[in-house]
Amino acid sequence: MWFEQVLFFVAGIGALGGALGVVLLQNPFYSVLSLVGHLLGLAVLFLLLNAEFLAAAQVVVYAGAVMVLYLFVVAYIGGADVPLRPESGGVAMFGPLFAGAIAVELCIAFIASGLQALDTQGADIARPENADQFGTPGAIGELLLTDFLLPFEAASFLLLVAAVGAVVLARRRRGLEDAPVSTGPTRPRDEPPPAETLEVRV
Amino acid sequence: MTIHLSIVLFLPLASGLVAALLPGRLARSAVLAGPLAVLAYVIVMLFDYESGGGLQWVTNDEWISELGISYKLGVDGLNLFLIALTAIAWVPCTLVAAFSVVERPRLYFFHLALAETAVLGAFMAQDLALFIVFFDLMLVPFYFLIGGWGSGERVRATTKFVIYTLSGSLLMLAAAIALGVLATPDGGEISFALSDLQQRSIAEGSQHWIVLLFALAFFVKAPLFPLHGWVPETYRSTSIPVLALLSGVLSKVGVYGFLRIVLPVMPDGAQYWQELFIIVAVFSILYGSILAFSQDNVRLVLAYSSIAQLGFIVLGIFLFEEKGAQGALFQMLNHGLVTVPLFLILGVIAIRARGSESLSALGGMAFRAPVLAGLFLVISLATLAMPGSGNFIGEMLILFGAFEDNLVYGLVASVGVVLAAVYMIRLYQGTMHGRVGSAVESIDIDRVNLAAIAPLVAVIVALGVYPNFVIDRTEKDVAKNVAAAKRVTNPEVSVIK
Amino acid sequence: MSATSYGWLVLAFPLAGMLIIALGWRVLPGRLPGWIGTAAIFLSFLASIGALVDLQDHPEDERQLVDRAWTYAASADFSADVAILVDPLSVFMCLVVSGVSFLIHLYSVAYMSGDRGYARYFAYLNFFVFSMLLLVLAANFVILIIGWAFVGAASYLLISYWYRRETAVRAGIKAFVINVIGDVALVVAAFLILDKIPSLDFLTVFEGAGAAFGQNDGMLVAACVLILVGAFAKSAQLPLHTWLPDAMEGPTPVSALIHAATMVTAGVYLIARMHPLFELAPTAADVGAIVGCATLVFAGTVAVVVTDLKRVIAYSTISQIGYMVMGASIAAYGAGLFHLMTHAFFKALLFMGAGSVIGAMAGIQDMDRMGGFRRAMPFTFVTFTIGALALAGFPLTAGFFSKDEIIAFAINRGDLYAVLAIFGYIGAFLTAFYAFRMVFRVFLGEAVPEARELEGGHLAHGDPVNPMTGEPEDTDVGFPGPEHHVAEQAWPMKAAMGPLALLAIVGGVVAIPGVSDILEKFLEPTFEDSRFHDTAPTTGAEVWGLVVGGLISILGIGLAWWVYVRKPGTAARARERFAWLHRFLVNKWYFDELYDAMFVRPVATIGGFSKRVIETEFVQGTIVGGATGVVRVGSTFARAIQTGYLRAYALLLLLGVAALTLYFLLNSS
Amino acid sequence: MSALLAQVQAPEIDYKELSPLFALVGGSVIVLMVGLLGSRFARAVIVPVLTAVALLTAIGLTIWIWEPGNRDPILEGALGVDTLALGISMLFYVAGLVTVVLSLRSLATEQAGHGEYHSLLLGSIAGMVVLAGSESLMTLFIGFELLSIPLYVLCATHLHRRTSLEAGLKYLVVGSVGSATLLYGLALVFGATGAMEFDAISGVLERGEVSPSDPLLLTGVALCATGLAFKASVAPFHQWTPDVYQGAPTPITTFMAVATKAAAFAIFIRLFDHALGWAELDWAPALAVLAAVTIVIGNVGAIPQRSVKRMLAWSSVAQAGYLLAGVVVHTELGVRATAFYLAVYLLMNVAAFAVVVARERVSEHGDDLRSFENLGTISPWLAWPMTIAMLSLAGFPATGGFIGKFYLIDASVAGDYTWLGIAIVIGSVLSLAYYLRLIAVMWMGRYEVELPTVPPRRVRPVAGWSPEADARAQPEVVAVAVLFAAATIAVGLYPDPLFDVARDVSSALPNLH
Amino acid sequence: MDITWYLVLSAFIFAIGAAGVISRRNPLVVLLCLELMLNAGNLALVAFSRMHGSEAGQVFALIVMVIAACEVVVGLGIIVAMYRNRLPIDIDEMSELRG
Repeated sequence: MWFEQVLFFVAGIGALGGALGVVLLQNPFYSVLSLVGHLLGLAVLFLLLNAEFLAAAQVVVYAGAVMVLYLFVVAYIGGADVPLRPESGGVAMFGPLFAGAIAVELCIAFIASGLQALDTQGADIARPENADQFGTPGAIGELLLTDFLLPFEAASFLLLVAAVGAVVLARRRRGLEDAPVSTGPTRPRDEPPPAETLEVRV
Repeated sequence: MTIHLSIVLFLPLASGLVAALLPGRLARSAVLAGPLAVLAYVIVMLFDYESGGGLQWVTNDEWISELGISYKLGVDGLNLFLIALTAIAWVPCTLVAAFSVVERPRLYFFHLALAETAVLGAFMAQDLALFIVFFDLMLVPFYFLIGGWGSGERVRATTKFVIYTLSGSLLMLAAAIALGVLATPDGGEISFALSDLQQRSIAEGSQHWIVLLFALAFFVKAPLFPLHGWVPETYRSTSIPVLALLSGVLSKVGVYGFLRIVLPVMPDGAQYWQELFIIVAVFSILYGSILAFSQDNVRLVLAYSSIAQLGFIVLGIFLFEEKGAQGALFQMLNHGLVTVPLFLILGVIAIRARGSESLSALGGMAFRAPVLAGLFLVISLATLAMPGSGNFIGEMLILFGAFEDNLVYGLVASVGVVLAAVYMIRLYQGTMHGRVGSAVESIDIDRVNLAAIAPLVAVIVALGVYPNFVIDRTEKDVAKNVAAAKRVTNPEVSVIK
Repeated sequence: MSATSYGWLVLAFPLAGMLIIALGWRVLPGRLPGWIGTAAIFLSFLASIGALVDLQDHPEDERQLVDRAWTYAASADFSADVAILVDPLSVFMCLVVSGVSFLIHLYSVAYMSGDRGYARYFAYLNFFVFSMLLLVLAANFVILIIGWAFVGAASYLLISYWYRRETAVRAGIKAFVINVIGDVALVVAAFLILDKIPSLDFLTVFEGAGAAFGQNDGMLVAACVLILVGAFAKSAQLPLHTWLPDAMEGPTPVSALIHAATMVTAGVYLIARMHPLFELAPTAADVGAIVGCATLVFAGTVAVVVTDLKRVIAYSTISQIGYMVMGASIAAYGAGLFHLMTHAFFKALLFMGAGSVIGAMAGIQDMDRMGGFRRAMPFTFVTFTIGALALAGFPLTAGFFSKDEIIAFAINRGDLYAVLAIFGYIGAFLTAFYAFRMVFRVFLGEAVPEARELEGGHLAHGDPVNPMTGEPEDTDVGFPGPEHHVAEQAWPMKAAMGPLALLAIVGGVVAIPGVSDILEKFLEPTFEDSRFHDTAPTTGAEVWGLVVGGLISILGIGLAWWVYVRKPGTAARARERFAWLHRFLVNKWYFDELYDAMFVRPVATIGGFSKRVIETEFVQGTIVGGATGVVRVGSTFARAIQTGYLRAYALLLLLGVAALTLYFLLNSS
Repeated sequence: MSALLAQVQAPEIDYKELSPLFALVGGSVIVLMVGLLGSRFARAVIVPVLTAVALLTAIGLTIWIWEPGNRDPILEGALGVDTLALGISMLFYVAGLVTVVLSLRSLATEQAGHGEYHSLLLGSIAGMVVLAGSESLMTLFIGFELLSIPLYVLCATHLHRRTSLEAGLKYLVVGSVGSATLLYGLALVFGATGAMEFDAISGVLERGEVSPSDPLLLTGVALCATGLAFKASVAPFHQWTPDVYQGAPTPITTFMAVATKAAAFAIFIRLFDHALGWAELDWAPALAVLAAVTIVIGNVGAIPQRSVKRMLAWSSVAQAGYLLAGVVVHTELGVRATAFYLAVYLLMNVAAFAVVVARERVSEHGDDLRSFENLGTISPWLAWPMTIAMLSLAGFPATGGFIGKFYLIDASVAGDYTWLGIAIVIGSVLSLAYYLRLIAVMWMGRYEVELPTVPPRRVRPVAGWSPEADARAQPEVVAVAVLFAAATIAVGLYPDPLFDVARDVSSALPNLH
Repeated sequence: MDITWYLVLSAFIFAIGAAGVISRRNPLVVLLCLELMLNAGNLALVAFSRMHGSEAGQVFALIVMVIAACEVVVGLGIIVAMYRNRLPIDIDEMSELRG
């Protein structure tokens, strides 16, 4: 099974690197791109874990839609030219520290756990031929319509609500022009309210 | 099952509500009607009371069954005269207040009435939780009365007073709940009714801390050294009628709690702390007296004197012995009866001294105010426990009890008696005698105050002539309530006579 | 009517008088209050006679009658009734008290006329008489203590009667506090007795005492000593005597009545009343005897040098009571009470005389300013001299018999008591000397201006000043208002002084050794249980005693004559010679200063300390401040971490997660 | 295709029991549509009315399907519609109604657009209902988010006001960190137990297939606790509370204060007292400590506040501590006490916040203490409700707050957490410092009340000069204040009905001792 | 590959995300970091679902994706609104509410 292992490491490193890139790259534009990389890495890992549908969704929804939305906004407000003063000391210093602590604690938890299953490839997921295989769209779809109907419906409703929220926040409305003028870039505002782009997807 | 007590209990509140809605003049008469009616009712009870007949006029209804709190009121020897004291004290104070308050009078009346209801409730309650409810409820009207109609740093004072007292009584609340829960037998229904709590018993270990928390609350309320931090400011900035009630009546609720709750329900715990509390009490007697005559402000003289007096009362209670407890109970009544008129008189004096309340500025007022001087004299003598006053019998009983327990305590306490003579005579002379103080004009007492004070003096004299009227009615119940504690302290003695 | 109902009447009249005067002060016109008061006392005197007569009808052994009115207080083993005990002793006291009081009331009617507090004065005075009678009639400790305290209060009120005199006010509080000490002592004593004998009634206690206490039982001795403390406080015996001289701030009749004739002798009565206990506790009795003896000498020495007329008499009172206390303590009850009676007569007389002299002097009390009143006020001169003779124990006067009977008894008891007797004689000598020092300096010598003015037929007038401090009086309160100098002219004063003078001379007849023993016989029912009852000295011995006493008093008078009449100026020379001694005596042996340093100052200091330090630093600072301080620190902290920086919040959140997870990991297995 | 569908046996859906949820979701959509209508009337009047109708319908339906006792969850174990869920959701509905009334003339509605504003509100309530009833990890998370995301928006609806946006952003970021943590925790719990449904989880633990103290499980529990504690603003995860409460439009603050907390504690109870009940020994002590810390932090934090909204926010932190005590003891009594206190908490806070709304609309000091000076004489109808609310929060007798605290202490002591009871008491003592100050300002304001020393960089009053200020105090606001104050007193005097409800609520949970 | 590997990987991603939230001041990037944390959760869920052989985890992950999207949308909305109000796009500038 060496192929699988190689793949794991490649994808894993990709995911990790992407994540690090998000945090470390100064320019938000590049951060977004490296997140895309990270997502792709994750997608591969999902495949390795027999979650084909999920991997697909990951690539399409995330790397596709959400990131595009991001890029729009970044472009819109020009995140790049936000003056990034050197990170104020204490917080920035402690942050990684505690984050590391948490990571270590989690690892300890995984390793110390009494569950044997953790050290296996996972349960046997062989299924009869005619049935939907583990993690295939058919299987997931069936689950969504049966066992997890409520979360499914709730999620869709949530999307609607989020869309409304986005509209509320980002809609251009009269009165904003005479908003308190503070030192800030003045630039033409020409953008489709980001919310719609998402609403289409649902 | 009678409704009498409920009527007595809520009459003042009702009158207060009415007063709050009526226009000025009517409001005055309305708010006076309540306490007067209560007084009348209570006087009837006094003579209708069958001494030694246990709880009487009992009212016992479910209130909050879920929490085991019942609305249980009752009167026995222990609270009969404290209720009477409340009824007696409220009339003159309301009277004086009704004629002295100018701003927002209706609100004032309402709070005053609410306060009476709360105090009466605390005295009548036969259910621990109910007692605490009223015990804390008391603070609300007094918070407003002090802060709204006081003088000087009134807000600071009232805040301090309430926080101080409530920090005590909330701890007591926790302790009380713990008591109720721990006392509940497995599968039994939780109940805070004192009668039930007396049957059920709780482990000695938990009694210790529970009693301690109770004591904290009661000592703060009393107050006793060193928990009297709220006293000076509060006494300085409270308006006279309110102060009279605060010092005359409220201070008794706590110590009453010892007799009613702590001793009978948690004898072991009480016994565990007996020595310490006695020492605290004795020290308070000395400390209060000494400070009382090193004060210049007349209010503070009385403030510290009441610390000493309550020291006596607590001493009497924690002797776990009939004479002491009887004396303590009687002394509660007496102290209340003398403190109320004393403060009213101080109010009269202050008016005649252009508001000055420092002994150095007062003096020589007796000349054209013989009635004032006479009343003041009688009250002062009673306050310093002049033989022939009820206070004397009270203190004598306490002292006798103390001697029996430990001669030393008795002797130290007796020193307190002498000191009392010093500061009270000093107070009397400083205001009435000596060279005429600057800014003092000697005018005799006005009608309203006379009407308020004279009856109280009559009561004081009457008690001096026939104290047994009280003792006879209270004796048996006192004995019953100290019985448990006494049995714990010296098991060989069999108590109830 | 039975003796006891008479007893109640004795109490009722003064009480009624007091109430009428006190409540009717606004309506009663002019001198009416005075007459009401006097009448009340007179009635109660008659009632006492009634009681006496009725009591004599009872057989010897039934002359101790108790009558209960109502239960005063009863709790557990503590029980006291409002009850009176009518027995020879109490009746005797009633007679003396009401009798003397009556005369003094009579005197006051005139003397206090024109005082603005007229009604108040008589209300107080009646109240005092009531309390005194309550004291002597009490049948149990509680009532006794009540009366005891009431007389204290009455005396306080009358001492600071002129309440705008700072000195009077101070004297009042002093007297009151010392009296309270006495009361407390009595309370404690009462407890010690109640502890052993479950009763507070005198008769029960006396019966039970023998069974309950062994000879000189520690507790009993303690109790008796405490009783003595009570007696000393009231009777101004060492070391509690300091209040009496100051008590002279009160009007002179008050000094006469309360601080000479009646109240101060209550201590003697008390000891006599408690004799069954004292005889079980001889040690305590000896303490009494010694203290009494010491007091009589001490007071005598002071009286020799003091120049304030009233204070001389005051110190002589202290010393005379010393005799009585000694007598009562050495079980010479009859003698002690006998002296109590005679002393009441002549001491009241002396004060009345002094009063009229002071009146003539426009309120001045200093003997150095007096002289030559002989011709100006002959009546006063005569009566005052009679009083002085009696005081000096001049042969055949009342004081002669009574004082020497005590000494004789002491000699008779022998050993230690003989020593006391010797001191008694020394005291007698001093007494004779200072008694006539007064007479000679006030009445003989050449007349001072006031005296001559009086001879001219009208009174001297001076702006009233406080005789002690010399500061001008605030005449608002009354005395000494200008129209107050009544000297001896008003008839009621004469009417009061006359009978007393008579009694001072012939009062002795009730107990002349070998001649009459009326008093002995009368008091017998009370004292027959005394162990020393039949050990009274033989007539022969007593006669010898009388002779010695007579000689000594004559010697004393002679010396006085030598010093003040024959060779005037001797006194001054002596004063220079023994300046240190004089200073010591004039300052009354520095007792006041001592007490000031021992009690007053320390307590004041402690008070100041706790006010400044404990209250602020500990109660407010540590307890209140500490609590609030902690809270304040907490809130500043909570505020400080609330920086408003989102990332800081996230950090804390993360920190929380890490900590919580760590805890759970540690708990996991 | 049809063959495929044939295989899929659709779950039977119990519409009756879902009906309240439908009312909310439907209402939300309808309101949104109506909001798009042109006429001002439609937007400003019909929308609120429809919202209210939706909520009232939900209440009615809830009462209709009310049925005590432990009942199996519906929809394949996703959602529990037992009395616990229903009882708590009643609080959401009431809070929603109040918010609708309070925001009738609020500027937030104007700027957000009435339709959107109300539909977001209903959406959030729906999320709460789902959360309160969630019986599986997945439902829990979706409910959690459905409740939060609309609130993020609503906080920011004062689009002109910087602080409002700040509040929104802070809430969003910190909230998302919280929910991410929660998610990871849920994942771990799922991993450890292999089950999503609470019943299954507790079954696994009961049967000991997984030891209750397995590191994996416990780490999951820790992370879940963090996430929920965050929502309930339990220290040390409380820091967003003051800022967000102060920044958000006051009606929304009111809603968050009472409803969010209720939802958070509902799920606290479900997850810990039901699903993880068998691991009690592991989590109870930790939560107890958190509770104590919260009580102290909340109270000391409130003392130096001048902004009343902020002060109430801190006090709500403290209240969270009290409530947590009821969860910790893991007894039926504890659940009852918590439920009861939640109800009382709603009453008194609504009364208080209503008064704040009324004041900040008329006073130039906004919600600063100064704008409450002499309220007692200016307008008693506002002063009394505020006073009662404060007294009740401080736990004075004859108010609901007293009974509530009594109940909680009772529960703690009975659950062998006496020290927690004492902590509650000490907290109440501390709280007096600021509650009494507000009362003093209102009634004794003419005299020197020591206002807290102004902080070095002082917080500008949120409203006041803000656009809200030009509005006038509105009768409906006063009505709300008076109504809820009266209710507070009523509960204090006659709590039995509420006790019965609380008993029903607690009856929903099995295996409580 | 053992499940543990996946989990450890997810743990590290989670930590990196957390660190990012704390140390970045650009709200856009902070949102990205939140995405990271959620994704870590997803990875863990999928891994566990593989481990238990139940697809519940995968469904959960799918739902989480939706939710993540919603958060992003709202977050971006707020950022846009800030931008519209000429507020600096910097988290540390958003610190008016404090104390």
